[in-house]
Order: sequence, then C-alpha cells, then structure tokens
Amino acid sequence: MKPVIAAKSFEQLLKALHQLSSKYLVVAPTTEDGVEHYRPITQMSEEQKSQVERLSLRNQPPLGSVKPFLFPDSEIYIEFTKKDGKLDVQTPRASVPQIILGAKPCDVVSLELIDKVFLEDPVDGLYQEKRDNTVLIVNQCDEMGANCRCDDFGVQRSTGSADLLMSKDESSGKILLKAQSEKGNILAEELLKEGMEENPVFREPKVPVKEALESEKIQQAMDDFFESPFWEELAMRCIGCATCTFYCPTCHCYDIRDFQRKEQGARYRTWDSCMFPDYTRMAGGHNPRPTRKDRVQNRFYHKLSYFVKNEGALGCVGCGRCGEKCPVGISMDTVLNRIGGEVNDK
Amino acid sequence: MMQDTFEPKIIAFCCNWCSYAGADLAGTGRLKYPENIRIIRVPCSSRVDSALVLRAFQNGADGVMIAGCHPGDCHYDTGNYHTRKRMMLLKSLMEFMGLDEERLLVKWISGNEADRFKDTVESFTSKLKKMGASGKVRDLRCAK
Amino acid sequence: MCKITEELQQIAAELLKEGKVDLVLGYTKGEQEEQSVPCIVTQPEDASKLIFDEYSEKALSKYLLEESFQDKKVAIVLKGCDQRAFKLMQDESRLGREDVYLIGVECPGMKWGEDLSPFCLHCDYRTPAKEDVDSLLTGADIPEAMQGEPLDHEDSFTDINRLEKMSKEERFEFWKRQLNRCKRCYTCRNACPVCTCRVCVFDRENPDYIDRAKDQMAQHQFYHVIRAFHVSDRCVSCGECARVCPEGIPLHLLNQKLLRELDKFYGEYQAGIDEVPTPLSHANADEPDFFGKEGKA
Amino acid sequence: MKIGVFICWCGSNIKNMVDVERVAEATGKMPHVVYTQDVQYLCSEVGQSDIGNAIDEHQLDRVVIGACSPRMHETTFQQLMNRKGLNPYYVEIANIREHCSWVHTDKAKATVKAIDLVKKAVAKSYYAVPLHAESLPVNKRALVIGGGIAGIQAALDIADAGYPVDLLEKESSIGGKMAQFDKTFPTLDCSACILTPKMVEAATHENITLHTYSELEDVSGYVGNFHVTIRKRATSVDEERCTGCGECVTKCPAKVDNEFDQGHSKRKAIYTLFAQAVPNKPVLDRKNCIYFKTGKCGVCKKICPTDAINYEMEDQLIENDYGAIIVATGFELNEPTHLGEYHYGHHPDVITSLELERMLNASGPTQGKMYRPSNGKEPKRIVFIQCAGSRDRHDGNSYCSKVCCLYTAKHTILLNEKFPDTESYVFYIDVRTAGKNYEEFYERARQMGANYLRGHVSKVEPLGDSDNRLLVRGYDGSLGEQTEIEADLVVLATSIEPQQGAKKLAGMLGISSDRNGFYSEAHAKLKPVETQTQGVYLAGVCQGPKDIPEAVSQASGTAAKAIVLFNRGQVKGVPTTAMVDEELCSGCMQCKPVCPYEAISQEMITERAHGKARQRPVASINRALCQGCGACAGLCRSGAMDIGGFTGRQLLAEVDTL
Repeated sequence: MKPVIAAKSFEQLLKALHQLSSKYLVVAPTTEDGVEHYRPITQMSEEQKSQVERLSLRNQPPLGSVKPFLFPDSEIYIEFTKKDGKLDVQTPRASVPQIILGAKPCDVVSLELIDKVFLEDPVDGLYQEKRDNTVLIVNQCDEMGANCRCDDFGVQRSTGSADLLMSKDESSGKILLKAQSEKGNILAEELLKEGMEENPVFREPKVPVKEALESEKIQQAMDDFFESPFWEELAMRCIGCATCTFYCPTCHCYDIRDFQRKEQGARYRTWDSCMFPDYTRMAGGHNPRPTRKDRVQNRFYHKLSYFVKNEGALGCVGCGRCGEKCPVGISMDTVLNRIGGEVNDK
Repeated sequence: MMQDTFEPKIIAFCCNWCSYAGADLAGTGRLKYPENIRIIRVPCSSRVDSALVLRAFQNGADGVMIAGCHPGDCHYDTGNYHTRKRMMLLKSLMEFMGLDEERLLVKWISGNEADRFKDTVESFTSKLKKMGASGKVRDLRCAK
Repeated sequence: MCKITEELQQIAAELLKEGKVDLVLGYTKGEQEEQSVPCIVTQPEDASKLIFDEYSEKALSKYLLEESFQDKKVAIVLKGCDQRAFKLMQDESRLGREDVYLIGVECPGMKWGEDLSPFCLHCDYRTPAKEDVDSLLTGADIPEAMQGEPLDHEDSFTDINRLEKMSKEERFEFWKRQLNRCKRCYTCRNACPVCTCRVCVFDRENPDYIDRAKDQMAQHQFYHVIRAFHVSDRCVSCGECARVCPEGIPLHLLNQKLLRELDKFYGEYQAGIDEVPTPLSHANADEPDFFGKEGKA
Repeated sequence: MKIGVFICWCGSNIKNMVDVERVAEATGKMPHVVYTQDVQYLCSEVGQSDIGNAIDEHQLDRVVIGACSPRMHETTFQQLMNRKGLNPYYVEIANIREHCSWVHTDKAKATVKAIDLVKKAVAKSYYAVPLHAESLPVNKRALVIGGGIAGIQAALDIADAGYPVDLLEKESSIGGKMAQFDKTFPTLDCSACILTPKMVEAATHENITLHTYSELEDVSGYVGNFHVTIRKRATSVDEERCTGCGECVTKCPAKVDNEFDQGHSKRKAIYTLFAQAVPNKPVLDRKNCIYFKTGKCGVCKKICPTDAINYEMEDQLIENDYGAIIVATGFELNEPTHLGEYHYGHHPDVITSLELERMLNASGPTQGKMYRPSNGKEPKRIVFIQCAGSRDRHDGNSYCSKVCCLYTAKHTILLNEKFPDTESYVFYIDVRTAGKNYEEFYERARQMGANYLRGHVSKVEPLGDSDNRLLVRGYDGSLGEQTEIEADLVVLATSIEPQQGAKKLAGMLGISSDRNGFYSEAHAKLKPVETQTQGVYLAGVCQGPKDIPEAVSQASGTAAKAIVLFNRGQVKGVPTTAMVDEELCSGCMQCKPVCPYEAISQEMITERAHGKARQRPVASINRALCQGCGACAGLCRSGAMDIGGFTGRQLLAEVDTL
C-alpha cells in the first residue's frame, strides 16, 4: 500500500513545495506572455503562480513539455581555457534535485521513450543525472484535450515512472498525492513535514481506457505506405521549420558543437532537428536526405516505424503539440488518417 | 568603485582612406590616447555589417566604433551614406530592444583630423568607463 | 459557400482541366477548428477541396521557390500582402512571372483567435491590383471592422509606441523575457515570404555567423536583430512571423520598428508595391546625417 | 599553413614603448606560427632579407608583420612576397607603431595591445586568399577641364607628346583669369603677350579639340576608361558659318555690364569675351538678349552675312571616353562686400585688385588710364589693403591667398611708372616674397616709392569732402600708433576662393576637397598633382592658391602623369575587389544600386540540380570597375558578396581575436 497524502488546497501544496525550494528546484506549468511552459515557481510572478493550479490539473499538456528540464536545449559538456600555454578543462555544474509539478501522463511516457535511447548502453550521463534527480508529480487527466491523441497511443493512464500521482478531490477541494517510487516516498515524507496530511484514499481518474493502436500494425502500415505519393504532397506543404521537433516531448536529437573565442571555449550539445537540411549533411558535403520529402518522411517513419523496430514502441505519445503549433497544420493525424485504411485491413 | 579599475574594450572599424589615416596621423603626431582601442582596417565604413558589430559585442567588446570619411568625402563616393543609414537603423533597433546603443559609436573622422581621432577615443573610453562593462549582448561563454 | 471559394474552385478546375497549369496552390480546411491550411490540387475533381476564408493566413508565395515547385506550371492564390511578396520575389529575380498563374483574392482580413489580425486592420492593400494578377476574385464577406478606410498608418505602430514609452531597462527586460523562449526553430524565417535567400546566413557553416547554442541570449539577439535587418525594408507586413512563432514572440515589432524608422527618415516605401531598389539599396547625400552634428573638427 | 611573424623595432620607435620580444614570443604560440623574429628595421634591406631567408628556410607561406602602418610599407612587403613567389596578399600587417607605440605611454599596456594587434593579424592571415590585379587597357585620350593657363599648358604638353586632348572651358573663350591681367610679376611681361600665343597654339594644335562654352555633365568609369558627358551650351551662333567678322556685335542694341572688365565697361548681348578671344566667335547671352526677352529685335540674325545666328540652337550633349582627366578649374575672387569695414560696394572708389588690373590694362575699359569711378578723375593717392578676406579667421578665409603681396607690389610699380605723381600706401600683415626674384621685386617697389605700413586697417569711410574722398584708418606697426590716410582710391587684395561649382565637380569626379574647398591632392608632399581617384590630376589654383609659374609647372606635372599612363598603355586594377560566391548568391541584385562604380550586373549561370540543367541569375562583378569598397558586401544578406582582403571570414576572425 503506497501512502497517500493530501493538501487542503492547491495553495497549500504550492506553499509546501515552496518551503522545499532551498533543496529542490520546483517547476510547475504557468503562462508567460500567453504561452504555456513549465517554470521554476521561485521565478514566477503572483499572476503566474495563480495559473499553476489550472494548468497542473488540466487535462491537456502545456505547449512546453517537461523535456527541457531533463534534456535542456543547450548543455555544456566541457569548458576549456588556455592559460600560459596550458589547457584547463572543466566539466561544469552538477545537476540539482528538481520537482516537476503537474506533469502529464504523456510527459511521463515520453521520458520513458527517451530513457530507451539515453539510458541504455552507452548511457547518456548528463540525462541520467537529471533523470535520477527529478521527482515527477503527475496529474492524471480525467478527459482529453482538444488535440490530445493519447488514447490512440495507450498513454492516457500511464503512470509508470511517475514518482507521485496527483488528483483533486472535487468535493473537498483537497489535492491528493500518491507516492509510487522511492523518490516519491521521500518527497511525500518531506511534504508531510510541511503541513500536508495523510489521507486514506486516492481518487482514481475517470477517463475511460480505449484500446490503443497496435504499434506493429502501424509500423507495417507505414512500411507499406513508403512509396505513396502522399509524402511528396506532404513535403510540398511543409515549410521545413523545427517547430514539430522542438516541441515534441519524445524528440531527442542533438548536435555537438564547439564554441571558441580567443583562449576559451566550450563543447556543448544543442537540440537539432531532422527537419533542418543540414541535419544529415556529412563533413564531405554529402547529404543522404537531400530533399524536404526525405526529411518529412523520416520524421514520421522514425516515430511510427523505426522506433517500433528498434525500441519496440511507437515514438509518439499523442500529446498533439506538433499539430497544434505547425504553421501549416500538419499533425500526426495527417499521416495516421491516411494510413488508417491500411491499418484496419490488417 | 568599478570606474577606477575598469578598462573597457573598444573595437573600432576604421575606413582605410580617412579614419585609419586619421589614426595614423595621430601616431605620426605622437598624440596620446588610452590603450583601450583596437583598430580593424576596412576599405570603407560601408563594409561593416551589423553582424560584425554584434559579434564584437558578443565577444565582450564594451564599445564598438565605426569611423568613416565625412559625408561627401567618401573615397568611394557614397559608402558612408550607406553606413549612416544602416547604422542608424541598427542603433535604433538596439535601443528598441533595450540594448545599449550608445556603446555603438559612428563617427566621421578625416585623414587629417588626428586631434579628432584622439578626442573621440578619449571621450568614448571615458564614457564607457562610466557605463561599466557591457553585459547585455555578451555571450556568457566569453565572460572570462 | 462563399462567392470567392465558389469561383476559385471553378477557375482551378478549369485551369487543371485545360492543362494550363500542373497544380493549383491554395487553401483547404485544416484538421482543427477554425484552421485553413495550404493545399495543392493537381486533379480537376479535387478542386472542390479549395476554400478561401478568414483563416487562410499562410503566405503561399514562398512555396514557389521550393524545389518541388520548379519546372511546373503553377496557379497560386494570393492575398494582397502575398502578392506584394510575389512582386518582390519577381523584382529580385527569384522567380519569373511567366510560368505562374496568379489568382488574386480579396482578403476579408485574417483572424487571430477571436480578433482580426492587427496587420489586416491596418492593411491598405488587401486586394491585389487587377493588372498584377491573371484572375481577381472579389466579393469577400468583409467584417465591419475592415470596412472603410484602414486604420491610420501611425496607429499600426501602437505596440511600438507602448514599448518606446518604457525605460530602456524595461524594454531590455521585455525582450529578454520574450527572446529567452526562442528556440531558434526558424519558423519565423521559414514562414516569412520575403526571407528568400538561396542560402540563409544563419545556415552557413563557414563563416559561422551564428552559434547554435540556445542558452545564450546573445545568440538570440543576434538572430533576431539580423533577421529584422534583412527583412526591414522588404517587409510586406503580412504578420506571418508573429503568427507562426510557437512562443508568441512579437517579432513583427522589430520589423515594424525598422519600417517606421525608414519611413520617417527616408520617405514611405511599400515593398512589393513601390518599385525597387528598396530603401537600403540606395543612399545619397541629402539623407539625414545622424552622426555628424558637431560637424568637422 | 606556415606562418612567420616578424616584429619590427623601427629603431627605438616601437621598441621603446613595446616589448617586442614578448610580442614575438606570445604570437609564436599561436597555431600555424612556425617562426618569429624581431628585427631592428624590417623595411631596410637587412630586414627584408631576414624575412626572405626565413621564408626560404621555413617554407613560410604566410607572413605577418608587426610594424608601422600598412599605409606606409604594405607595398614594400607585398613586393617582397612577389619576389619570393608568394601572393602579395599573404602578408598581413599589424600596425603597432602609429596605432600603438607612438600613441601610448604605458609600456606594459602598449605591449599587451601590440600582442593583440599582431594576434589579430595572424588570425586574419589564416583566411587570406590570394588576389591578383587585372590589367586594363587605357584609352589614350585626355580631358582637361578648365581653359586657363594651367589647362592650356597641360593640354599642350599632352598634345605635343602625341596624344589627343579635349580642352573644356565654361566661358566662350579660353584664357582664364590670366587674360584679365595687365602685366605679370616679377618680370612685368605683358600678360596677354605671353598668353595669347599659347591660346592660339592650343586652338590650332592638331591634337587638341576645344570645347568652349561647355561644362561637365557626367563622369563615370575609372582610370584609363572614363566615360564623360559634356554639355555644350547653346551659343546661338553657328560656329561653322560664323567668320568672326563682328558685325552682329557692333549692331546689337542690348548693352550690359561687362564681367570681364569687372563691370567697368559695357558689352553687348552678343559678344566675344575679349578682343583676343579664342575661338574668336561671338556667343549670344540669352538672358540679356532683347529677342529672347521680348521676341522682337533679331538684328543680329538680319545683319549676319553668313546666316550664322540660330535662335533655335539647343544645348548639345557630347559623350567621349578618356583615359585621364586633368582638373584645372581655377578660382574665383571673393566679393568683399561682407567685410563692412572696407566700405566695398558702398563707395565706388573702393575697388578690388582685379578691377585695378583691368584699369591698368591697355586693352581694358579705360585703355590703361586710371580714374576714380566716383568722378572719373585721376586718383593721386591710392591705399592698398592686403589680406582683404585672407588670413582672417573671423570674417574670411584662414589661409593665405599667396599672390597678393606680389601683385600689389606690381601695381605700385606700374602706377609709379605710368603715373609718377601718384602716391601708393600699402597696409599689410606680412609681405611674403618666397619665389625666385620676388624679394628683389618687392624691394624695387619700395625703392620706387611705395609706402608700406605694417598693420591692419580698421575702417575705410567717406571723408565727406567735395571730392568724395576716403579716409583710411589703420594702425602703423612701425610707428606703433593709429594712422589715418586720405585716399582717392582704395584697392582691396581680395581672397582667392574655389570656384562655386567646385564641390559639384568633385562629386562627379569622385575627388575630395579640403576644408577650404580646394581639391585635395593624394599626398601633400609626394603626390601633389594626383588625387585619391586614379587617373584624375590637379593643376593650378583649383588645388590651392598659387602664382602663374607654379600653376604652369604643376600643369606640366599633370601632363607628365597622363603621358606616363598613356605610354604604359594599361592600368592595373584593384586586386581587393568584390567577389561573388555563386553557390550562395540568389541573384536578388540588391547590391547593384549600392555600387558607385556600376560594377555589378546580373548574369545567368547554368547549374545541374536534381538531374536537370537549370538557369539561374547571380550577381557578377566587373573587376575592372570594382574599387573594392565593400558597400555591397555590407548589404548582402546571405554573405554571398565578399571583398578580397577583407572577407567576412577574415573580419570575423579579427573580431574574434580581440
């Protein structure tokens, strides 16, 4: 039996988390200039704090996923300076413990997908360090948002690697947390010290579970669909920006670069996008994916086919961010609806 | 307290025909000015684009100076007309973004205005000393 | 179905049937509510997919530069701003007029959420000139706010005025917060119909004008200043940069600031309407000198 | 890549303020630097051979010099590179003298700066690209602008060398200011007697084409290949038909002030500038012509025996190509009305030196008789005021007009000879007589009785007597007291100034003017007749006040320059021109209107893309026209346009090093 604890209100929960902010970096969803993102609560304005409850408990993920807190858009490997002919190399900053409040099931699953890549041998140290240091407080959605397709991807009630589950008891207004990992237990203990109380029951979400798409079927349908003229049509519409990839919670490609000025510099990694023409360009100038079609196709095949083959799961969690922000309205559905016939035939 | 010890770094782009020559003449005349300035020779002030200016700031320059011939005296006829148009826009955009546009100095200095060159360097240096180090456009990896 | 959509489908079907064009580039209903997306029709029977409404925002003209559109006869649907962009591309030799069939449409003004796009409210070139297009479709359902004269040009800079009233530190904080969200996804660049370089300076490796790090404000500043600069005198005020930014950064303010400065000191110029050269491509002695007040020493 | 770094001591000039060993040591640690050396004098033969030996020994392919300004010795080092078989643009110079050792006083700081500057040069040299100048043919025809004595001399010299010359003159006759003079100092030669033969020689020379009554309309091109448009104003007189008989001039009823005589006589609306005018054919001054004002008259047309009068004649635009242009546009005299204390313009007996010159001239308005304009009587006492508007920081020009001292001495001598009973008084600040036989000439003037008073004139005012004479109040420095002189005539030595259109012409020619408006020579000492624009040379007073022999010798100097150019037959273009990266260029042509030399044009290239051959436009540089300013590169959005020697890559490397 996992312990369940309760705060009288969301406000109390926030207050309690605030108390822990010397120990943890506490991040939660809020809006900044109308755009929804996770932000450290210590850096929020009052106005922004007032948004946290709504967005934490909402049945739809914010625009920004939790990914940047585990896999930042830029991250330094080493810093180097040259002094008196000697090279001084430093690996900067150790990761700090962090709490992510109001993460969504789709976020959890997307991290689990990234885990498949980054935590398998060879392990990505930078990611692992942050992953180990992060406590996820996950809100279980009661229903789906307008662009959510989590049901298709079997994500909606996934709570696998969540450390704490969060739910609101509408009748009492209490916020209930259920720890389900060691990190979760520790945080629950700490929150009890900050005035939260034990609670006998946890409220399970109401959302009905629908049968998910079968990953192998999709993969097969995709593979059968490879030569379709559809891809050329889609590529003609795509404008080649990186919105879909940069807001995707499962995309995890990065580029390694050096920055050097005078006698100092850094080697860092930074998000890359398979939609950029230079993504696959090799040093000699050859590019195995020279056309937009190659790139568009690759993005969908990576998520819906290659990832299945390599990691045994679909590379999409159905969060709907890519489709919502695509300036020309291309979404996962755009592809899934087209291959749908073939999926059903099998 | 910073003002006493802070030595601003100034990168100057000087056109070959007027301002660079003006700086040469300051040398020939043994005029003295602060060591803070580093001059980069360009054929004409219009060769300098915004990218170069911003790059200098990124790298940690506290001031950037673009010096060309007086309007009407451009060795290439019209180069400095382009410079003043482009740099006015750059400065107004910098100002609009809250960046310290006064750290970008555009100055007309002719080949025989050694005094003017010296005065410009002196006053720009002391102005930057008062302003302190530039941080707004600096790439933090160039901080050391 | 509105009159323009009806006529558009008719023209498209005819053009395709008669083999005058290989494809028609227009808009169709998107997957989301209140969304129209670019659409390419190659068969006459698919012409019925085409629509034109107040959500047909995306500037289509830039597609014509893409590799997939080369060596094809294309009919394209153009609003006023998009036609300006097309004209500029033509003036800048990026494309020829011959192989393109232009279907000009009267623009009812585009919706930004509930409201009309501020760009449209101030637009005085909603509809392409008849002589600039091959067909002109009018009869749009013009909302009340768009009827009559467009709002005064100076009013269109309201947001600029608001920012200019701030102190410099406030302005810095404002942009710092905005640009901090930038991920350099290049959506603004890719959507902009006047960003038409074969190779963008930001994509160049040698020299590497921009560093790829996304955690350095200086690199974001660099990108946005240079982007605004490259667009400045060539901006057609379509508002795409601001619309497509996933982070809601008001990028158009930077363009408009430069446009206003150019207008103020060098006379009004409207890219894609007035003849080239654009203001930054020429300069002369009579223009104001901002840097020589103290005169020669 | 193997780079050698050489740091010059410049004797003690650099070494005293910069620790040259430290500079060499610090830069020696930079990547690709394989050799460093500090040398006492890099520009000396020893220094040059040190560099040469190091190049051989270490197989250097880049040389970085820390020394004086590249404007000083860049060519020296480039020539050395050439001799060593290396491209001259593989040498990079850090200016550690003019920009460092000479302007700083703290040796530690200056050394740090010098290290920075040399590092910057090394970084730039990493990205150096070899550059070559293009040779261009020279159009062996010269244009001389201005038909005064300087212009005539230059034209004659070039023509005598066998090259065709066009001589452009805005008035209806060549001759210029010298034609107005009576005698010349210090020999007292009759000005006309020595000038007229030259004028005739120019007019009749087989290699000289005169364009009188003409002005420069437009200039494009560059050294060896200037394209010039000349506007020949309508004279209303058909040159071919006119015999110069002068009937029309005699019969013309319209009389106006004669500018040539400074208004001391009248001329007709149809007129020749002066009696010995070349060409000696009249022009019709339409502004003052009764026919043009009222539509009536037409006397000249009726009377002309060869029917040469053509009222419908229009300005003609003549286009020609030239290899060299000589500017000899001369000067104007300041109208001293703004100097209120001299009463000029308020009292008719206050005149300028040139007015006096015309009076003294036997072919002038008075046939050489002196008179007071107020009453026509002969003046007995004449006061000369020197520096009227010159050497005057407050109300005039700060510079010295140079010729006034001598011509005033000449005037006193002439007056003394012709009218022995006149008295001459000369107020002066200094008498400057640098010039062969000038001091003797001045001595002669004094010995002949001219009274020289060192001091300023504070006021000239009407005496109020029946003769309407003038009272000149001044300060006599030799007596140290105020003095007053009653004068019949006051003569002002007015200031020499650039022509009013000088600025406009400079703009057309792409040359610069100094702060006084005189054209700037390329180098005050060593290039006194060249300008910053190659192929454009300066002769005469347009470059600064000077006397006739100086103007003439300068003119011959310009002729020599033009002849050298023509003899060589070709010019080397600028190696540091713009270059287009066709891979990057969109062919948008935004750069085209930016170029002041019209060096950019659009060109179609064929490229294979995705299996198809396709045409697309790119910008293309005419390297002959390009001067390498880089205004195009500063604008090009994609950076497709670059400048040799100052590439985007190089400038970024420099910025990144600092």
